[in-house]
Amino acid sequence: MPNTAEAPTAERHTTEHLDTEEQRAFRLEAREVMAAGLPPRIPGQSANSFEDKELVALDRASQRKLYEGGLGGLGGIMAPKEYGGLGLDKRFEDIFIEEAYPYRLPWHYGNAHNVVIPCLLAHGTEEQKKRLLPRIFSGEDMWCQMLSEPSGGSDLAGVLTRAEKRGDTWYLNGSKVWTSGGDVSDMALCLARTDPTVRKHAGLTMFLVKMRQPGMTINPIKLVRGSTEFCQEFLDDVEVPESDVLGGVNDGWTVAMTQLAAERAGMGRGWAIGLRQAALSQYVELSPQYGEMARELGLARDSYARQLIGEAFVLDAVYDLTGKRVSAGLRNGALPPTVGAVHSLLSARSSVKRTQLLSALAGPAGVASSPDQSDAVSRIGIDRVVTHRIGGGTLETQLNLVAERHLGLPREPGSDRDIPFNQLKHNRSEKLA
Amino acid sequence: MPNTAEAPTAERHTTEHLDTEEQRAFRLEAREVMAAGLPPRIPGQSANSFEDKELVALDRASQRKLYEGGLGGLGGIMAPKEYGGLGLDKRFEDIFIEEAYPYRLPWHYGNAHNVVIPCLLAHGTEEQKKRLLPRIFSGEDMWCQMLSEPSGGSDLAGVLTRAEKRGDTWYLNGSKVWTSGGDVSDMALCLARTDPTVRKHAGLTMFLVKMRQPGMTINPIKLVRGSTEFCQEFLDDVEVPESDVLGGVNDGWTVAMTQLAAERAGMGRGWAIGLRQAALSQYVELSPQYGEMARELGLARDSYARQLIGEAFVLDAVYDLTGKRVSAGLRNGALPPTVGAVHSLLSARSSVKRTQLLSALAGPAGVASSPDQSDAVSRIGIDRVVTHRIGGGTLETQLNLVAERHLGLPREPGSDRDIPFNQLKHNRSEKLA
Amino acid sequence: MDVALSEDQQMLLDMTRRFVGDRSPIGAVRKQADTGSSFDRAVWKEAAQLGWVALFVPEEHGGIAESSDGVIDAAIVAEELGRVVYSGPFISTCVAAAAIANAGTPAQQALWLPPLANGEALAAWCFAGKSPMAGAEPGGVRAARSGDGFMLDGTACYVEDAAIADILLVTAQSDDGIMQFLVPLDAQGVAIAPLAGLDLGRRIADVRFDGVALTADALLGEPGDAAAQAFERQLQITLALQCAETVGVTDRAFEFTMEWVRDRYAFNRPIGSFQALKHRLADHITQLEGAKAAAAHAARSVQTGAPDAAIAVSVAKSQCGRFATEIIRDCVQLHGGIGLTWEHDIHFYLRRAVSNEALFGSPAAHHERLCRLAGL
Amino acid sequence: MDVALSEDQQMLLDMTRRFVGDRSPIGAVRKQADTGSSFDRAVWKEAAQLGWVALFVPEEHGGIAESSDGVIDAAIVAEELGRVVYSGPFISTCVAAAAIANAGTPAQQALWLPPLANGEALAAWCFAGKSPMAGAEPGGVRAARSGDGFMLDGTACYVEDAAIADILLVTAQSDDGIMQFLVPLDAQGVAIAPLAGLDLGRRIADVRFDGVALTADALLGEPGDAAAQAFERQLQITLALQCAETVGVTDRAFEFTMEWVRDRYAFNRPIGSFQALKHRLADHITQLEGAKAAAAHAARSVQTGAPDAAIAVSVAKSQCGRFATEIIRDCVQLHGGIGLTWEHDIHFYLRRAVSNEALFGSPAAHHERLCRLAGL
Repeated sequence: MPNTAEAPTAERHTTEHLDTEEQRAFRLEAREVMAAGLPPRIPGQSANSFEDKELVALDRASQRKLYEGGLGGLGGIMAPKEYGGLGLDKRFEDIFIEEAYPYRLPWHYGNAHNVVIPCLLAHGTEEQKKRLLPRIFSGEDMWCQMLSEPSGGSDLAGVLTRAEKRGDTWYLNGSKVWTSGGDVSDMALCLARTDPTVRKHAGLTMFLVKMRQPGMTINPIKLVRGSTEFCQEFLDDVEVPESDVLGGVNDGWTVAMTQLAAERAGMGRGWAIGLRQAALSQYVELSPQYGEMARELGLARDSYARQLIGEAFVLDAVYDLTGKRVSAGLRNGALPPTVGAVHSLLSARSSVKRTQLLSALAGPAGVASSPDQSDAVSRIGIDRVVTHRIGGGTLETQLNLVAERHLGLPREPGSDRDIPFNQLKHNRSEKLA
Repeated sequence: MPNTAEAPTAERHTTEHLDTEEQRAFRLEAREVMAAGLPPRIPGQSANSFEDKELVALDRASQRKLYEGGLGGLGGIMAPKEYGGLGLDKRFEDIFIEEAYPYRLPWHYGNAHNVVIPCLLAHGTEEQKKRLLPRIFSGEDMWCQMLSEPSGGSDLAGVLTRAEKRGDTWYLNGSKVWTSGGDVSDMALCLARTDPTVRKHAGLTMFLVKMRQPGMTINPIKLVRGSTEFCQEFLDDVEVPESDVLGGVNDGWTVAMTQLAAERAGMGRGWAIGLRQAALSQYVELSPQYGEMARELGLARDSYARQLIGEAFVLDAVYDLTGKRVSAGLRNGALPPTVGAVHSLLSARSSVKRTQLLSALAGPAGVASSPDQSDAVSRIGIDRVVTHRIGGGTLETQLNLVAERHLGLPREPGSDRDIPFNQLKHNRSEKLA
Repeated sequence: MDVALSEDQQMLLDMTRRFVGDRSPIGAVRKQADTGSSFDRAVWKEAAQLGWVALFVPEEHGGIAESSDGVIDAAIVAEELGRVVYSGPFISTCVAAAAIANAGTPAQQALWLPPLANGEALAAWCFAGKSPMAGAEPGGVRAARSGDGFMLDGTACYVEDAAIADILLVTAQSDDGIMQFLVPLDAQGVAIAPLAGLDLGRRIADVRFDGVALTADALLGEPGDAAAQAFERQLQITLALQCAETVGVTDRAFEFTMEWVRDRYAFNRPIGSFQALKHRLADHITQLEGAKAAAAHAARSVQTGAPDAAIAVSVAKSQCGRFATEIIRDCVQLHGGIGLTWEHDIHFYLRRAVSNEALFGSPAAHHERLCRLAGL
Repeated sequence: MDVALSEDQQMLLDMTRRFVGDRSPIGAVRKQADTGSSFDRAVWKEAAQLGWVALFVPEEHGGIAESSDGVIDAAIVAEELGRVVYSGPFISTCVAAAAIANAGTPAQQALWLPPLANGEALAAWCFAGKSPMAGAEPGGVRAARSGDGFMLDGTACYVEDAAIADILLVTAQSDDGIMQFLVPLDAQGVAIAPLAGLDLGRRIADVRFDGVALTADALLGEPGDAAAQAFERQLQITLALQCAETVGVTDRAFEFTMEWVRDRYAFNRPIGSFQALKHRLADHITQLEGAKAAAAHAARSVQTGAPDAAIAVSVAKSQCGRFATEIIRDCVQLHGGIGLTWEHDIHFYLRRAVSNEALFGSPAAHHERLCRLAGL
């Protein structure tokens, strides 16, 4: 799932005074390599935007330049040397991130960094790790995750995509959906059903799949706003060699759990990176944009409009402060790992509420916009229509996560966990694109 | 459960021009009897207030006067003659209600009217009906319903109160709670478990219980606001003769279903009565009270305060209009009977929202009130604390009713319906009073 | 729509549903959006033959006003149009017809009512300014006497259907109070500046009046109190129809969401069996019933000229406006990812709901209006 | 409370929790309500020995200000007091001590700080008027120079603990800007009019000043900008502590509600296994985490005099105020009938939450304040 947050834009932060000699050397090297090879940070630019093929290409090039400059590429600093990484500790990654502040990092490799590399390290064979990891660090392979299915919704273990083995080759048939960057990726982690006669979590296998091959049809999905950052894939006898099973056959759920945990931790790290910058602005700031909107709408003195704006200030500040609290609590262990789900839920709730407040503020200007209106006002209507996100799981999944994992409330009874998959009811597979 | 709504206060309505000769005669008789025997309507007076022992005594006397005057008492007009009723049709009851407009009717017999009489008529033996019904019409017996238990919450079939038969007598042991008027009633419908070895709905029996007898301890429950309209009863070998089982032994759930349906229909009739009056004011009116509050608080010109008030106007009007729509739709069959639950849910949601809006309006004046403030402003804080009602089922029950009965969505799986009662988990019985 | 429909009304409903189902189903608005085309004029003319606008036009000018329950019947139509997110100029044209039928001179009526009723001509209503009360009160355009005629200046904001209209109904403020005019679209000094609309089935524009000179016969009705009352009635008709439409939009979106949650399985259960979803849907049907009650009452009160008509439309607008958006927004949520795709119908419903919420007075504007109506 | 407590702070927390658990558990406020008695003065004196007020008092006057993190530490105490709905005058007295320590003359400090720190004297702060901004800005009392001294007139509204105080800290408006005074309770012309408080563990009153003549030495600090800054700081301390208290109130009510939904069975399942309840509780913990984050940040910013302190307290007040009420209200709901009985503790929690929401500036007042702070 993509990190659709804007690339961090806060003030620059440095811990240079803490450097050891070795760290200092690394820092200077990073500084030099980045100055020579990375494009500048553009405030407001998306971190991930798989639709923007030029940006994707730019990131591929940046990743290669970092790798060739000896900095390991995004994700390569802490990876073991035998797999193409630098084998350094977290302190070096922090230095790398600090020094990258003036530049755009190859954020489209964020998914590899956060999810794919940890999965390969945890479950890959020696051969797989040696073959595949260096290609990530060097910018050759961009990866995506083929997990969700059009029949599946939030029931991840309900995958219908079948994998059957003939000879030494697995043949995959089915459809996957909500794959960010499916159309620009080279490789995918793909979960498929290898045994439908056992309970649903038991008959799954994780495959390492080449995206560009016969039988693989990749269609971008047009979203309401017109963007196409996600894809649906149709697999028609897509081939995967025996050597590209990740983890054990029928043990795919174990890999998927690693993957989900890595993704959640990655989101944590994702905003930790953002926050490390934002934390510099340790103070709550009131964004001028709401006031500007009110002035533009002629409502600066209206006491109701001021209530809407005041509440929006609170919404933003609380979200920011909660992020900092969660981040700090996770770092020092005062809060359990499950608290990350709380922050995700707050994000979902806050964005709905924010669009509601701003819609009330804008009134008709939000739904019928003249060219001389600011973009901030004009986009309010469409923001209200597409207030929900695809990334991060459905709202229901987030609520269940908080209730069951964080609060420890009991799961739903009457679960389908112990019933053979081929006796379960499921949906037909819809074509979205 | 009590009808805590105010007695209807809208303008008088008459359908006198439609009377047949017989109806006209009944109307004139009613007019005379009521003028001689009923107390005047006092606008704003509660319909039911079991705490107000004088009002209860007044209603007993009114019921007797109606009965002695030949009007059958509240609930007696449509009841068969052989059980002490007048055996007349609905038109006569409508005339009775119309003529009662200037007076206070014995609303504390509303429960008998709505629930007890239908239950006795549906399930009582000939002997029970002949013995018990006339005593209701004549004002001798006031009835309550002992259904809920302190262990039970919304799980009505989970009653723990045990009934055991020794000789010809049943002995009841246990506790009941949320009985409106328990301490002023003469008789009760009481659900008790007669067979714990079968599934929970199958082992229940409905008993007709004398409230004033050894072994019955009745404690009023003090609520947050200090009122005591509900009671908790402790039953310690309370005796019920064999002849006072209502319906079959172990068939109490059938009676309870009649009872709940009658209660819901009664609520419908309850507000139908109110609405028949309110419908006269067929127009939406904006209550002056919110404006008065705003003026008192010095906020009449504040645009935010005006938003709060405007929204409160909408809340009240929509509740009123929905009541009329539901009432009309039930009468002409355009809406299904389950729509009553929708109106109940709207009531619950509206009252929470109303207290929220008014709290925001009042600010500190709602939580710290000076003697010179209006009661309307001063009570806002406590209204916000006790915004939930005990009558009408919990919010969860209402939501489930609307979802399952009205929308037809599936019940929760993993139900306890097929498990013997003595194998179910349940709560200990709490003492509330 | 009321819980008690007459036989005629039930026929009108059935006929309308069949017609739009055949000739302008929900796919039509998607197709327009995909191809950048406007609404289908041929369909509109057929619809006019069914009497949609004629409801407001007297028989002598080719209408059926005398034999119908104008606003109530039109609300039945509007609700059906909402169910398919119809993109034609129904409300604009009905309101202009009603205004001309109400106060037009014989010449004005003879000129405009027949073509409006039979679908040959279209109208748009210019009256809103830019303020928190935009769309709920006159603003934006000023009129001044000029010789024997009048001069218009200013900008009417958020005008629906101006770009396709043949005639503009203009409500202006003047030193003599409210004045209303019928202004041909090609009058010198009239300029239409289209706005980017969230609702892909609507055409909304600002209409600029730059020293537009009108002869005396452009005046519609008497200036001052009469015009103010006529304005209020036009606003009430607009709101009653808008609310009915919003009810149709919401009812249909709720309906197919209910089908979705009944048919869609997760964890071996229909997702509609999950209690949290059930409770959300229970709340939605409850507020939707409230919206239906308020919208039906508004149509009735406006049609009968009841003393609470002004209140009733503002109540209905607040309830329908806020909860339609809230309900359909959550319906999108309940659909999961598919609800966020262009190919799914639901965004057209939500676009119209959000748009209807804001146009002709936001809920906040109508809360303020209710306070004024309450004498506060 | 912050996620990172120092060892000393953890000790303070444990000690406070033990102390109130022993000496003033939740039953204490019920007993006071049942018997019509006020808070227990003996408990307050013991508490003072633990250093609750001393946190704001310099060592030379018997305090521990130099060796503690004033507001942060006091917030830890306040949160614990919230968990038992403590009824003593903690916030009033702390704020007065901080104000005197900040701007008092040596004589004022020597006179008041020792007895405030050791629990012998109590203080109340008079400043609020009656307006939508009541409690969030000065109002109500006016001061005028009169000879060598001053004259006070007006009414300070919603004053906590005036009836039990020995000394009133008064913030007044004057022609020279804000002025602050220390006024003995027995000054001629001071009258206390108790208000009926929703929170049964608080004593709130209006304090009337009817030509109260003060000598020059009653003045606290310099009038004008210095006094305005002192006022702002007092308000910030009050809000930081009130928010911490509200967090404690909510946290505890949520905690015993979680126990209830885990232990209580319906339909052979713990009620906490029903999805609709789970989702509501998930939303509650989420907003409660938000409240904790905001309250902790407010205490930190106020203590360090950070540039965002004014913003931080208003953000915290809005979040804590609104969601505490909303969360505990739903907790009452989740308890079913028992939650509506006098004998259940939860209404004391909800009373305090609702009361705290409204006092020292309602959320609406703080939204307005945030707009002003943003230069709007």
